[in-house]
Amino acid sequence: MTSYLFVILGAVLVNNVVLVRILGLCPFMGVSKKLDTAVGMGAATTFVLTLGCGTSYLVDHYILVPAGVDYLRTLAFIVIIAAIVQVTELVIQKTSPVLHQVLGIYLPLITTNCAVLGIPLLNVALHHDLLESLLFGFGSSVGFSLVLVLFAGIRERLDGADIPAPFKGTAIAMVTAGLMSLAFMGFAGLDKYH
Amino acid sequence: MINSPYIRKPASVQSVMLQVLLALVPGIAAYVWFFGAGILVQLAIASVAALAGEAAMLAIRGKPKALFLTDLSAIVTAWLIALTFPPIAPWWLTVTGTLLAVVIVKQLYGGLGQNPFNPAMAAFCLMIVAYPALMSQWPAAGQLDFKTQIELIFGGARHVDAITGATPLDALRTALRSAASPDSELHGLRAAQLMDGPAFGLLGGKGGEWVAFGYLLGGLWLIQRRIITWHIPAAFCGALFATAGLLWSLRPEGFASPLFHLASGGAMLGAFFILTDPVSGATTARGKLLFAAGAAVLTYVIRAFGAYPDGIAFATLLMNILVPIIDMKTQAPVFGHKKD
Amino acid sequence: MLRKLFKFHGGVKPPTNKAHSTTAPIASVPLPDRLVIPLHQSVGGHPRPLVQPGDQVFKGQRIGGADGNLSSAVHASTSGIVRDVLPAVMPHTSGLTTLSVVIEPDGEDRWGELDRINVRAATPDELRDYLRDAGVVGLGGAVFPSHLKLKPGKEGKLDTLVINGAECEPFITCDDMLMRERATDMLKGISAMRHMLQARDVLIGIEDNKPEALAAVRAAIAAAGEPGIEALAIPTRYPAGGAKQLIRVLTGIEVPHGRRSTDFGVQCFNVGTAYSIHDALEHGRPLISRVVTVAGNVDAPRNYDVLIGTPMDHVVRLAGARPDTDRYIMGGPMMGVRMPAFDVPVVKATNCILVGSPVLFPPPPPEMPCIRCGECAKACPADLAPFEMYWFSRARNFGKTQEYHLFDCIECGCCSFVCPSHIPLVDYFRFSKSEIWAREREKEAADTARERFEFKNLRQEREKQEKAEKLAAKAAATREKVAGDTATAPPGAAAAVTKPGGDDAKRALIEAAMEKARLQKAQVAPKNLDVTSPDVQAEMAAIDARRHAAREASSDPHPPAGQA
Amino acid sequence: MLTALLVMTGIALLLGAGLGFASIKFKVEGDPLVDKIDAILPQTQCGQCGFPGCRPYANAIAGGEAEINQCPPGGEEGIRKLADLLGREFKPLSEEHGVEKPKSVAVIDEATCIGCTLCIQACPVDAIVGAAKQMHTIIAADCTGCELCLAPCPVDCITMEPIVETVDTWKWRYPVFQIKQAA
Repeated sequence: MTSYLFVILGAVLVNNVVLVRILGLCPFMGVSKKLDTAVGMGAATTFVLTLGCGTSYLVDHYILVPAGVDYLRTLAFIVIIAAIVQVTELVIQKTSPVLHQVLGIYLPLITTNCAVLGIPLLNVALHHDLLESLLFGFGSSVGFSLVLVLFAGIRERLDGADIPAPFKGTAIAMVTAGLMSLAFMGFAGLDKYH
Repeated sequence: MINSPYIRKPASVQSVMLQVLLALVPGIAAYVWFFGAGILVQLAIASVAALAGEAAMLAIRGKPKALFLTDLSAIVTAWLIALTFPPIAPWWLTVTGTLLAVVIVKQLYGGLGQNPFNPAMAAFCLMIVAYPALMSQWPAAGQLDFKTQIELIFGGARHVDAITGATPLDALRTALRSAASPDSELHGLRAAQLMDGPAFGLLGGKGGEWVAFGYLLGGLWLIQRRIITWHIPAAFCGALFATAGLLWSLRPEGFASPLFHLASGGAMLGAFFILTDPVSGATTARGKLLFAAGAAVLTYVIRAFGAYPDGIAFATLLMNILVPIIDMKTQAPVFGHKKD
Repeated sequence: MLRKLFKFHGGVKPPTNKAHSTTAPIASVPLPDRLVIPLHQSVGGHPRPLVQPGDQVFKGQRIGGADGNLSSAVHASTSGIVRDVLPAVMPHTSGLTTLSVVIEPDGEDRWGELDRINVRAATPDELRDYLRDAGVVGLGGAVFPSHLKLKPGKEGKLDTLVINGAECEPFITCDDMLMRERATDMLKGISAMRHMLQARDVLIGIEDNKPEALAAVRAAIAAAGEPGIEALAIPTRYPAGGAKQLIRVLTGIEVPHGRRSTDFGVQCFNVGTAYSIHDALEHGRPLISRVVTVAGNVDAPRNYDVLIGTPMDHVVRLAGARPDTDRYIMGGPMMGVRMPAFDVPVVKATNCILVGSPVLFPPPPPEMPCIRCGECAKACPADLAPFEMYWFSRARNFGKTQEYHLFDCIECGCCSFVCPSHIPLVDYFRFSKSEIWAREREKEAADTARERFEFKNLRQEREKQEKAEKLAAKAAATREKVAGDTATAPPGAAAAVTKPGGDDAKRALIEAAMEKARLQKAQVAPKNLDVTSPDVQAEMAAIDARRHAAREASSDPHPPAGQA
Repeated sequence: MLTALLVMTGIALLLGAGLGFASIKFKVEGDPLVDKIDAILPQTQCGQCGFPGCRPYANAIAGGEAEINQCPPGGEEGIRKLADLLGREFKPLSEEHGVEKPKSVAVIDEATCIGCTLCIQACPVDAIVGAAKQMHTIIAADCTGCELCLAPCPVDCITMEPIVETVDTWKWRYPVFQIKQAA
């Protein structure tokens, strides 16, 4: 039980997918200008990533490995994730058109979000079982959503700051992301303690 | 054009900052008394570096220099850096840290009032990540005379490993960890027994606890002057005491006592001077309680389970990240919209 | 019995500066050479002028009629001749003008025939209409028409009538002096209001720095012997005299922004308003004068009974303005409004003429960035977070300012007063508010335009359809008619024939009218001829000739008018 | 090799079927986004954007056929709001579509007007009243300042007058920073 907790906590904080593993920076920088859209993007990614981890585990475990074609893993995972993203896009388009418009280019981007491919691959590399894979995927995406939302909170406030012209926009966002990453280094070693 | 109100209370940013600096004096005095005058040199180095960095950035940005250099906010940052860095840190370490704090963490965000992160704590984290060894060498109280300290600060060669050790916090944690292992000769010893060594005083590190007491006095004065409110210090100390107390009462052989945690490291400095920085900290009453309590728990977690000797700097930065959301969600109800 | 007082959050204690202007009694002011009476002096509609230049008017004669019910009448303050009805600079920061009646006093100060009302016999509605036409408005500074506030809430009665004698702004003492000298009459006005509102209790709140006024009011209450009226000393703390804050202090009720206080069983009036109501109901005198404090950079600060329309500098001269005077402020130092000129008229909102100088009210030190210290939030009587509203106002993020309840701000100035960074916070809030209002106006205009545009499209669509139907019917008829013939005209043909014909006729008519207009209009002389080169001039001449020829050609001498 | 092909084909078929089902199940009717865009547009109906009115332009933006910087009456403010709504980058007003002007209303010189009704037909919001051969006048409150009536007038009797500020429309100015440029 505690080991599952450690999987989640480790994925959310200690090995945060964005700030420590430096995966998924594109949506992190792109969809963090406003809190509302960040929440939406976080939710969409959480959905896709958790589902993607589960599905990819099943496909890997029951099709690829038995068939002896585990060299197709990357290819197969990409296809699966792309399909899940498409479904998510359709659902969002139905339920929240504005979110759809706002997430516009980023939703398909989830497909190429390296975090979404990276986490299922890490699952395989770390020999996670199905539950661990799901928890790891969920934890990672929660970690992603968490820092995305917090980052959006900071950026909304930075909107009013008297930032020197050359640093306005993405530049100061990068500096901020760096400092957040620095702060998250404080969690280093926590997952080693037993 | 000037519109109403036409009268103002005589108050200024400068006087606020000046009072914060004055409140640091008791702590600094205790520091000098127990650890020697080297800290004064560090304070001077950091102050000069901070002013120089600020002046350069203001010049580049075309902002009025006289106005912003005299607001004393850079000096406050500089002093906090000097007080959290080891007193024998080489001069370039202090200078680099201060410049990073002032130039990147403060001025790039627009200077005074606009930085989301605490500059001094960001500098501490940057330096401890970059130079973990140099940032972990602390002399014990009365161990080094002024001349040696000057040599260490300005001298090139450093062979201080022999004469300095880790902070009491770090030392106790290491001892507790080895006490937990059956192979160690310390096995089975409790925190109280481990604190028997010369590095420890009544509650925390020898001398260090008196410095903390000095900060406490200065901090109480700040509350009395209404520069800071009671919320952050009370919530921080309360939450740190509670968290440490809980684990200590569960397993007294594995964890240090809550009073040790309060009296050691940067706890008092953090509670009264670092977390209370209004720019990067929470501002609503409930937000302050949440912010400080969160910082206390994180500080404890990093101290007890993490890889760094003290958690206050990382905890501050982590809570800084949360501040916009905390402030947004803890707005007090406005006039006429309260639920009685 | 000691009544429990409540507290409001925040507030500040600026030096009160009230002692000097209360040493002498209220004085009268000699008639000025000219009175400029703005017609729009209250919240609500702009009253329309009832007099013309050259008219003789008497004191108390109505010169501006209320424009609808949310408006209040305006009267001549003295007898004389109307010299002009024109837009004149009004006592407002903007320095913009408003339609005003200029009266040259004849010096006789003769009352006209007064419109009396029998208070005992009249119905509440009649009383309210009477007060509207007597021009009675709130004299605390907000100038909201009083008759509208004299309606009890849904239940037809009120728990508490709050009378505001707090006068928390520094320097201002007009209510203080009014209570000292005219407490009995004021109390009669309060009785009348209490009757109209069916109020159970009356609480008169007076800040505890005015013991004389409190004593005078208490003596008057004792003399009148009316039960249920109580004068209470409240702690001196700005802005205790804000209506919402005073209601809070006396009753514990917080009236939210945008809600009527009567819904909470409370209503609040200024002491000066109470006195004016008595004057109107008892003596039939409309609101033509008010007590005004002249203070600040003058030798002898004092209160004056000033006719509405008197130029401010005329009054200030009596108090002895010092030479370094650089501005007049209408109101107090916390909320007062900077006047665009020295000779703007005293209006119903003028409770104080604060004479300013660079020494008395020095310009603030340079504005520093906000350090989020929270002093402003501690001082805010509306429990707001001014530093957050400032942060987003500065960035022009108005949506966010409203999330932080910008419109609950009463612009009392406490936040600016305490700010260690010397930020003119209230200016930022005023800016944001007026930007938001402007946006709302634009939004409304856009919505109307959209509606009208869509309606027009709909109408055109309908017309086109109707026309098509008519044409189809016509074509069908033609078809029927020629059914016997061998060849049937295609249905479109009829339309093709009639339509251009109609257009031709119309065009011809327009051309004819244009010709007429061209002749009527003085020959438009070509401009800038002297700076154009000969080439260009030649070209222009050629074009003119061509245009003329075209016009000749198009003006068919035999317009096919018959077809139209 | 064959296994690999079979596996990939199988996966592709499975996913394809799933997607097909989802696209039917979650089909979207209409586009509520157009309303949101339309609400930001100033409704002058001036056609400067190249579309016959604000709503068609809104449709075009939502469909990705038009840029967000083609509306001169909406000005920078409007572009900013559109950029915000749509998550696009802010762009300065496109010059080919016109320049931002102060808000004005059309005024008919009633002495010159010949009563031709051409302007009445041109007005997109029915803000001109009058009948044939009688002089026309403009309902100032409803005029959007679109200038569409200027061109059709045969006698050039319509002029655009900037709206004058009154106390009711007066705005507080942005507080000026008072930091003295100390040396």
